[in-house]
Amino acid sequence: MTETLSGNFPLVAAVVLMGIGLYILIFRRNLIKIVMGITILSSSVNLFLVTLGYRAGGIAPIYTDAPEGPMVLPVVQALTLTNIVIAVATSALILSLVIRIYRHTGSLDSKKSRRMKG
Amino acid sequence: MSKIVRTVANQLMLFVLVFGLYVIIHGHVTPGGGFQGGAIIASGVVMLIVAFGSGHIKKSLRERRLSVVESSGALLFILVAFAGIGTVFFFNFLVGSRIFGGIPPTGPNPGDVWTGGVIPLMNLAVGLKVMAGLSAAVLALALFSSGEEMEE
Amino acid sequence: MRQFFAWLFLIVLMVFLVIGGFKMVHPFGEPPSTMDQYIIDNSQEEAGSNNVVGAVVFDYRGFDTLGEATVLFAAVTGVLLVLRASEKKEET
Amino acid sequence: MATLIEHSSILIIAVPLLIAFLTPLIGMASKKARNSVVVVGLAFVAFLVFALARDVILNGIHIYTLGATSPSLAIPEGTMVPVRIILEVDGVSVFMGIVVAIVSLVAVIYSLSAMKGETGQNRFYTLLLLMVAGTFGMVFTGDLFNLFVFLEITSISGAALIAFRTKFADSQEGGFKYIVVSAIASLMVLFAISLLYAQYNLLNIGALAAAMQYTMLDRIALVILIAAFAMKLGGVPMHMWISDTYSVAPVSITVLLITASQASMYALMRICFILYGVTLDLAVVGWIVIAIGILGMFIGVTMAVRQTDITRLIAYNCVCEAGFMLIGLGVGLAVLGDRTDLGTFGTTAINGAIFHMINHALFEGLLFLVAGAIFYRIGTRDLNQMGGLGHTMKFTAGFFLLGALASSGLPPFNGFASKILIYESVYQFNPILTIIGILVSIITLAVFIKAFFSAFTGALLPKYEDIKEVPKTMIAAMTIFAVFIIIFGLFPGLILDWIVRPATDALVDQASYINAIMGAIP
Amino acid sequence: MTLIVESGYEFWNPIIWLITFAVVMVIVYFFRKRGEAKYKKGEDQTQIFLCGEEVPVAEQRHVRGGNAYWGFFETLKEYYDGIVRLHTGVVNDYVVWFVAVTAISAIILLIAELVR
Repeated sequence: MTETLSGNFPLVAAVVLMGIGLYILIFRRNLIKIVMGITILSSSVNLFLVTLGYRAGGIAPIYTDAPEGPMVLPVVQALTLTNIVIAVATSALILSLVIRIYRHTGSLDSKKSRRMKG
Repeated sequence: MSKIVRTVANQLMLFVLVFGLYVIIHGHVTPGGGFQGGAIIASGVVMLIVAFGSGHIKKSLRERRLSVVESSGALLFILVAFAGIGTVFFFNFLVGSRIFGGIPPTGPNPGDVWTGGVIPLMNLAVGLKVMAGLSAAVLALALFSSGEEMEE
Repeated sequence: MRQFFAWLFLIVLMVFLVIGGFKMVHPFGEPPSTMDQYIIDNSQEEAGSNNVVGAVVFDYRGFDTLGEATVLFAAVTGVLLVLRASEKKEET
Repeated sequence: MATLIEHSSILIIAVPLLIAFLTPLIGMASKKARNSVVVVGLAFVAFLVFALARDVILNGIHIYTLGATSPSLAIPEGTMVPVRIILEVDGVSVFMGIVVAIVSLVAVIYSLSAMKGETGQNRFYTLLLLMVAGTFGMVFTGDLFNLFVFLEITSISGAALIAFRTKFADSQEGGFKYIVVSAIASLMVLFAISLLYAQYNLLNIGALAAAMQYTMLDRIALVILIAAFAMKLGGVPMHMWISDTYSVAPVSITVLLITASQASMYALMRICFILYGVTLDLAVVGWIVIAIGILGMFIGVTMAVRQTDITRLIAYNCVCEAGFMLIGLGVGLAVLGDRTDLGTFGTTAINGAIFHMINHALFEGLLFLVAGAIFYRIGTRDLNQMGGLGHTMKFTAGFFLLGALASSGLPPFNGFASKILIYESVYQFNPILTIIGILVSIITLAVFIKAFFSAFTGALLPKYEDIKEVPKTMIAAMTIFAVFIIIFGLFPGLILDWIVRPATDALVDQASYINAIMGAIP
Repeated sequence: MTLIVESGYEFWNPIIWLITFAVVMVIVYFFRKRGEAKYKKGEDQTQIFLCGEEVPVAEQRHVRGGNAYWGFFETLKEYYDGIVRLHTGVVNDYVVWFVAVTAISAIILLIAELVR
């Protein structure tokens, strides 16, 4: 049991974070909180990605004055960097759209801001 | 903000710039790189915006110039990538050549800035681009939410 | 009604993911590393960079970085487009 | 020329990016130069796409390894797996590339006069080019994470473009919904990719397909990928963002959004047919896709009947057409296992689905352009305000009728040519699906009869008596679509032989896709 | 290079269809020629005749899009009430649908695995 737990522990943590993010996206009607939910979702994916590359007793994959020991996987770190920048870009754009919506409708409630339905 | 904050921000901006440039230039030797250094400098710009107010920053820092810098950074990046198309797109054609052509010894070594081929150039381009882009985005959000008029 | 179904599906999805996690083949700390080991070994000769992550970001997977810079460019352009001063009369 | 074709697969993606980075600088100097540069660049990209398509259909799969010492060096010495990003272009990719090339060129030509007098045109064209580049990248790449990155490029530029008309609240809302939906879908896709990476330490589609064992984590990844891409292509019940976004965007952006959704459908095909292939339990996944398709057809068309906003009406019709394609793909996927059924009707179903994709892009694009022309002239999208426009806008009325007949599958237009393939093949799989499909086509005709009647026919309303025909370039853009519709309708056999059958063969042939990457290994 | 989409039971050839269409058009035109030729434009017989009532103006003459297919919607009232209530324009509900589809397909795959 402990072996399997240690085997899937990062996935469980990422899934818990993802559940929090999806909970916010489903049950919170505030547009700013929706942006927060998306950010939490992306951080859960980042957490899972960066834990994938961990080696027991690993060092940072940089050869400059490197100590002894195995290096952790570098590709997942690059992917995480990419995903972080993408998350920043997405939240910036969503926030500008939220500002515009607030200027138009005067409220941040996702129930109020539905011009189109049916 | 108060005069103390403005003065301290003025002084700190220099160190922020130096640190950001260091992170950008040494991106292929030490931890860091273009994105990180550009984000550091952009955070310095955000500090100035917080200290002086977006209306004051707008006089010296315009979106037009910032978008010009950002476009030129992106252009430099993609042109460096295009330069390798003699063999293959994104080919690291500078390794072993005059500029940044040094090849470090295999294994742990003290590190040398004059290595990495096109990686330092790409770091520089991405650093320019991220700095200008994040500053422009934050400035635009601040200007709009503070009701200031923004140029097209 | 909506609350109940939302909770139900959310919990079902999370349980499904966690059950899958128990089946994870490689335990935490010993990941499979066929591709990454090659990059760790050869980044100094091929890319001439001590920073292996930098080599991956700008040499091995440089196209992803171009796309990433493009995403940032698109987002900043979009922010400046959405928040532009639109005083002129709009046709179309 | 040989070197051009050798590098064409990356040039098709990189040239729009280069022009997009150049556009703000040129646009500050002069607007005419910017417009000409954009049009010429996209025309050059279209030429490259056709050249690459001819090369791929003649000589097989096209490999381009980014950053290696040689474009065909997929696997470096000293290892057994691909390390760098590889662009892998096969029949399906060039098919989607042709669709995107045609539609993007038409969209830009339409925008030239439709966007005249708007503010922020530099950024508009920049984002349009970025969206085109993102769609090309989605359909050309052979790397899963690269697919995610280009998906994000398409989503972000598309959201910013949907919110282009900042004075309307609903366009802002549409952009917000689009970016939220896209962000969730792409993050789920990235989670699935990381699940695959955790087991095989690979990101290349061909190598992953070679190493695929269909464990529990692979099932989870498959479920998440199918749901996320079905959300991105507007499969019911995740279709509601489509009507909200397609209806408020500038129409030249809407036709690009259609191609973006179809790129998501291409990604779904790539995942199901190539990445998992015959390892997955085909009947179950096929029936999941078929169920999404049936719901899409029925709910899409029944919601389209009651719309009074013309672009919303066409958007719901898009959901319905997507259902047709999903049914064809699902049938092809369900019988992928045994070769006899695949030979008798499976390949025909996939043929119909793939042929319907380009037809869908053509006639829905034409309908959206017509709706945009109406909005350009009378300034409203509400069908209750329209009437008698056919007296003054004759070309527009003719184009709308053409698109409507093609969309509702009447002979001799291209919609019929692809729908009859789906009907025939699906009937041999399960007759109920064909009956539902024919019923849905009838209701589609009713939808467009309502729209055409209330918009174009009837007495000429006095308030529209001084309405003129739309400018020449918009007519030209619509004419390109109309010509393609008529050609595809009159010569379906040629189109099938030239681009559709190679796409189907590339889709059902997983081994050659894997060999193109892993073939270097002794 | 064939012009025929062969599939299963029948074939589809647009050229043959066009030829048939042209022939039918010729026959129709032939019958139409044998009709009355007394129709002249610009007279009272081109005006709208509404049982002697005076013809309303164009706005009231035109059936608007919202009024079309009234009986269809009356017949399917329950269906449309249900289906329109599902189309709430709220973003959160879109996420609920996504999670629902993911969970349901996951359950289906799990059952398929357990059955086999």
